[in-house]
Amino acid sequence: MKRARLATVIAVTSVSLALLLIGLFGIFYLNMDRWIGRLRAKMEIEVFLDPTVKQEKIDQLRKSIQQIEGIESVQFISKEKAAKRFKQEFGQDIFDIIENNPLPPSFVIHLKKGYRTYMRVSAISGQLQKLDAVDEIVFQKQLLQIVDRYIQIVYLGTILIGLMITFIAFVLIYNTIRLTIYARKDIISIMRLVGATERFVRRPFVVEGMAQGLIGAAIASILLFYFIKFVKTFIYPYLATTPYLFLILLGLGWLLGMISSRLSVGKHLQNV
Amino acid sequence: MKRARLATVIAVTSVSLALLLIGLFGIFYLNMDRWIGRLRAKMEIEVFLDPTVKQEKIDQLRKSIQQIEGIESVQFISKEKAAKRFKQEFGQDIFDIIENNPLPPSFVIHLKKGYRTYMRVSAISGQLQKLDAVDEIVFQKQLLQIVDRYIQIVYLGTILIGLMITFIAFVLIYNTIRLTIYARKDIISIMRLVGATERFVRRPFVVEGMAQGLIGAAIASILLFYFIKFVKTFIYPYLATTPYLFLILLGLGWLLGMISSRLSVGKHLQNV
Amino acid sequence: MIEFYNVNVQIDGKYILREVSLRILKGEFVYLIGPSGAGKSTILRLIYFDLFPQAGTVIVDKYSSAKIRRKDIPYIRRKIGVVFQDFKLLTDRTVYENVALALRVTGVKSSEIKRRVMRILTEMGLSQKRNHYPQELSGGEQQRVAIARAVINEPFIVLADEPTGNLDPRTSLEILETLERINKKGTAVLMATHNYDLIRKFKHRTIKINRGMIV
Amino acid sequence: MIEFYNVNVQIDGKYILREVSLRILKGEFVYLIGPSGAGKSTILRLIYFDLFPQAGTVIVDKYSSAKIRRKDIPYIRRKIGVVFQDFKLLTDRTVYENVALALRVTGVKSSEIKRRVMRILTEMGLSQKRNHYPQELSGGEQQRVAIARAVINEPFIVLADEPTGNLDPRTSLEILETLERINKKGTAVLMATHNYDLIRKFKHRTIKINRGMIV
Ligand SMILES: Nc1ncnc2c1ncn2[C@@H]1O[C@H](COP(=O)(O)OP(=O)(O)OP(=O)(O)O)[C@@H](O)[C@H]1O
Ligand SMILES: Nc1ncnc2c1ncn2[C@@H]1O[C@H](COP(=O)(O)OP(=O)(O)OP(=O)(O)O)[C@@H](O)[C@H]1O
Ligand SMILES: [Mg+2]
Ligand SMILES: [Mg+2]
Repeated sequence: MKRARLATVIAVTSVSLALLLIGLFGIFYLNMDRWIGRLRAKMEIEVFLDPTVKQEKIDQLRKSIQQIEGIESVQFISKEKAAKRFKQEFGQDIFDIIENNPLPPSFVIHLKKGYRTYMRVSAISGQLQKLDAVDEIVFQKQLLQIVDRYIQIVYLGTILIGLMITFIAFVLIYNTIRLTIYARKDIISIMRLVGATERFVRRPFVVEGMAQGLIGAAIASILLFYFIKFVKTFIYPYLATTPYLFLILLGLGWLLGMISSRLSVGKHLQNV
Repeated sequence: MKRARLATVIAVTSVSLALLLIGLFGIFYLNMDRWIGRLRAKMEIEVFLDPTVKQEKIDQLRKSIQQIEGIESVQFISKEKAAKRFKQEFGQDIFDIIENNPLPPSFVIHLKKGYRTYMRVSAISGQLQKLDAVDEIVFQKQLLQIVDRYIQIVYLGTILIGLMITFIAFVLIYNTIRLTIYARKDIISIMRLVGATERFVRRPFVVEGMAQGLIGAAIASILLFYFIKFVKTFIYPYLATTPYLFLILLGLGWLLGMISSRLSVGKHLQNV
Repeated sequence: MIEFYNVNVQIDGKYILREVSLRILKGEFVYLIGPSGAGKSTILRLIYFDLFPQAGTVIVDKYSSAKIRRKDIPYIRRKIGVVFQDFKLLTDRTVYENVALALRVTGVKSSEIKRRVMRILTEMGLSQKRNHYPQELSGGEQQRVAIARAVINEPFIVLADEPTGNLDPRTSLEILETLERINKKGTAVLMATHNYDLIRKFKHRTIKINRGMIV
Repeated sequence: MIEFYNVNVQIDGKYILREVSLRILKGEFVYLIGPSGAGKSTILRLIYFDLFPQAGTVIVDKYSSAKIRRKDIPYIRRKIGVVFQDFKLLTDRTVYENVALALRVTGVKSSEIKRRVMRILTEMGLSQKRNHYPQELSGGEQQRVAIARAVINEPFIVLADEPTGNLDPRTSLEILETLERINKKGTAVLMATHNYDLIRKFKHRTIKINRGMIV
């Protein structure tokens, strides 16, 4: 009884800590993903028009642009608005320099979610170029290229580390349960000597493994919940979370407990 | 013999996996830190001058600016360069609009490492404002404010998670060694019955704990080394690393092994 | 019912048993004697298929050591009650649970288990100790728990390895009377022992073994 | 040298020993007999300070159960050789290492250890088995390893708890002769036993105990 209890406590602790780690990592991933999504959402295409373009033409253009696949919103920047932007950027009123506003009117275009990559933006830019009265198209080519490239690296790295943590958690749980079973080696061998079938010997361990996995996951979930609460209250109120995370943890705990105890018992029984 | 071996394998595995985790986290931290440093390094102050300022005055100004504390470099942007920048940003040659270049000359200032925070930049901006012939000062106020605020959050979060991983590693190692000792409960109790002193019983466990910690750290270091190599070769060649990381891992392994085995044995011996 | 045909057991090249042939009939009571290290426990291990001979055949009930499948072993063991020389009690379970284990593995109902365990514990003078853990018992008490576990299943044979080694003469007598009683009900008994007083008092066929050979 | 003054041992409110007073002199040979569960092993545990009385005093050598400090216990234990009823051998060490352990804990040199261990193993007829692990030994062989470990340290007293329980009469005789020989050299022996044949053959003072009381 005492022996079994200690081993259980240790297994549950390990499971919950490992799953907590996975949970923390999940939150990190979620927030990074959202942050990168926001970065991309900020991306805009500026379509500079012929300064002499008529209002009529502008309305027509807007319609054409809106029909292009992947366009989320189109905003018109008149010559006046452009002048304001000039003031902001160069610290000088353009009307101080020249009487007539020389700045061209433009459209600012935002794209739909799937279209915010360099490839797609280039394609859309090509289509825009073909429209009448369009003078020049500007978007953050380089930034987009960089984001495209680095984000892949970041995602790859993140997923790699995530998998590694999951693997580490698995090894830890597997080892803990293995040691738990090892600590009950004598019990197993005695059970078999008094006529227990493999199934009979195996079952409690697997059930226990699953229970430990679930309990560990529950503890991890509770810790994670308070961690999230703490961070939201004191550090960063915009932390992104999802209830699915907890479901995933519980599922993972159950799965890890079951698989690792199955493997452990299976492997062990041959040696007793 | 066999019993001791299994427990050792498990302990070393756990130690090395936990330390690997810490190592991975260390690399992540290192790269994030460097990335944020780069972000700050890009920060610049633009000092717009009176468009009519003389060359003489410009040289004098440059000297005054260079004397301000925290200035790393000062670059002069002439009216001509400004025109080029205009072309880049607005897609139109300014000389198409107007004959005389109306854009003001400016200084672009980079700051030294410790001075790239909003507070410091504001102070320096104030000093610059007082100089002769300075028209307006522009820097990315909002961005800097955001970086200042969020970066603190990111650092805090990172350190929090880092401490948590270290703590988790400690608990895992402590538990593993505890289970190791538990598996040798009978041995301990028999040793004491034949007259072994506490020291005699304790010593091999502590020595073993340290050895396990060190071996685990060595394994973690090797894995980490190849992980770094892999990432550098196939994913991200600019990955920042430092040999200190490996030293830290070894030290940590040794320390964790020693402390956790000390605590484990100490706690355990009372119950046997 | 139990038959050994020219059984050889070798470990690390050393003969533990050599050309052992013997036969125990249904309901028989047989002593197995011989000096320390002669091979008595080894013979018992062969019977409950914890060990297999390198040569020769062991036949128990309808199973043969040459043909028995791994998954059949639990079922034959349930029909054999073993009192191990070192007791083999579970240190993390009470006396009650240790004895009940032999029934639990066969899937007997809890109420039935309770009834039968309580009866056998009372018979062994252990009912007071039912909630104790083995390490809280004296050597002789542990031995009696081991005997209780061996006989509770109403096996067709009880293998008793030195079942009185830790008992005083009076308790030894009681244990032997218990075994005799079980034997009377039709259960065979094979008892390895060094206790010649008992052999003299309760006369049964005696198999003598020395250095791995029947003498 | 060993004195019990009105010793009471209680566990969970139940008396295991009640008002036990006894004295064992230097170099004496004493039997401790009584039925299973009488309290024999408990008396031995008190002597090697594995247990402390609830009332009364146990005095061993110059130590008293009332005053002994935790850190003194290992040193007195080195001067007491114990043959445990359940042997208490380390399953992960060979016979050689098990016996050597008693010397290792005292810090004896390796060469000296080797010499002494080999001598005692030969004396016990175990030199062939020195590289075996306990679970590879027969019950009687394990018991002899336990005896070897108890006497190797040349203790001032040997506490032998049923040292012949798993041995055949001839080996039992040999063990008793070994104990006698040790005793002749000045070592006291306190032996808990159920083997009245031996008591009759080797006459010594006998302490009889029943239900925790000297009778
Ligand atoms: N796994 C093993 N490896 C090596 N030798 C073994 C192994 N198992 C048993 N032996 C040896 O086989 C011999 C017979 O052992 P066994 O346990 O059958 O003797 P026994 O007749 O029961 O003796 P005892 O009366 O002392 O219990 C012993 O010498 C023992 O050392
Ligand atoms: N930790 C404990 N908790 C409860 N009861 C105990 C404990 N230790 C011993 N006892 C009881 O004390 C009594 C005496 O035990 P002890 O081991 O001294 O008997 P013994 O004379 O050595 O018997 P045996 O000849 O069977 O070995 C037994 O009834 C035993 O159940
Ligand atoms: Mg035997
Ligand atoms: Mg006893």
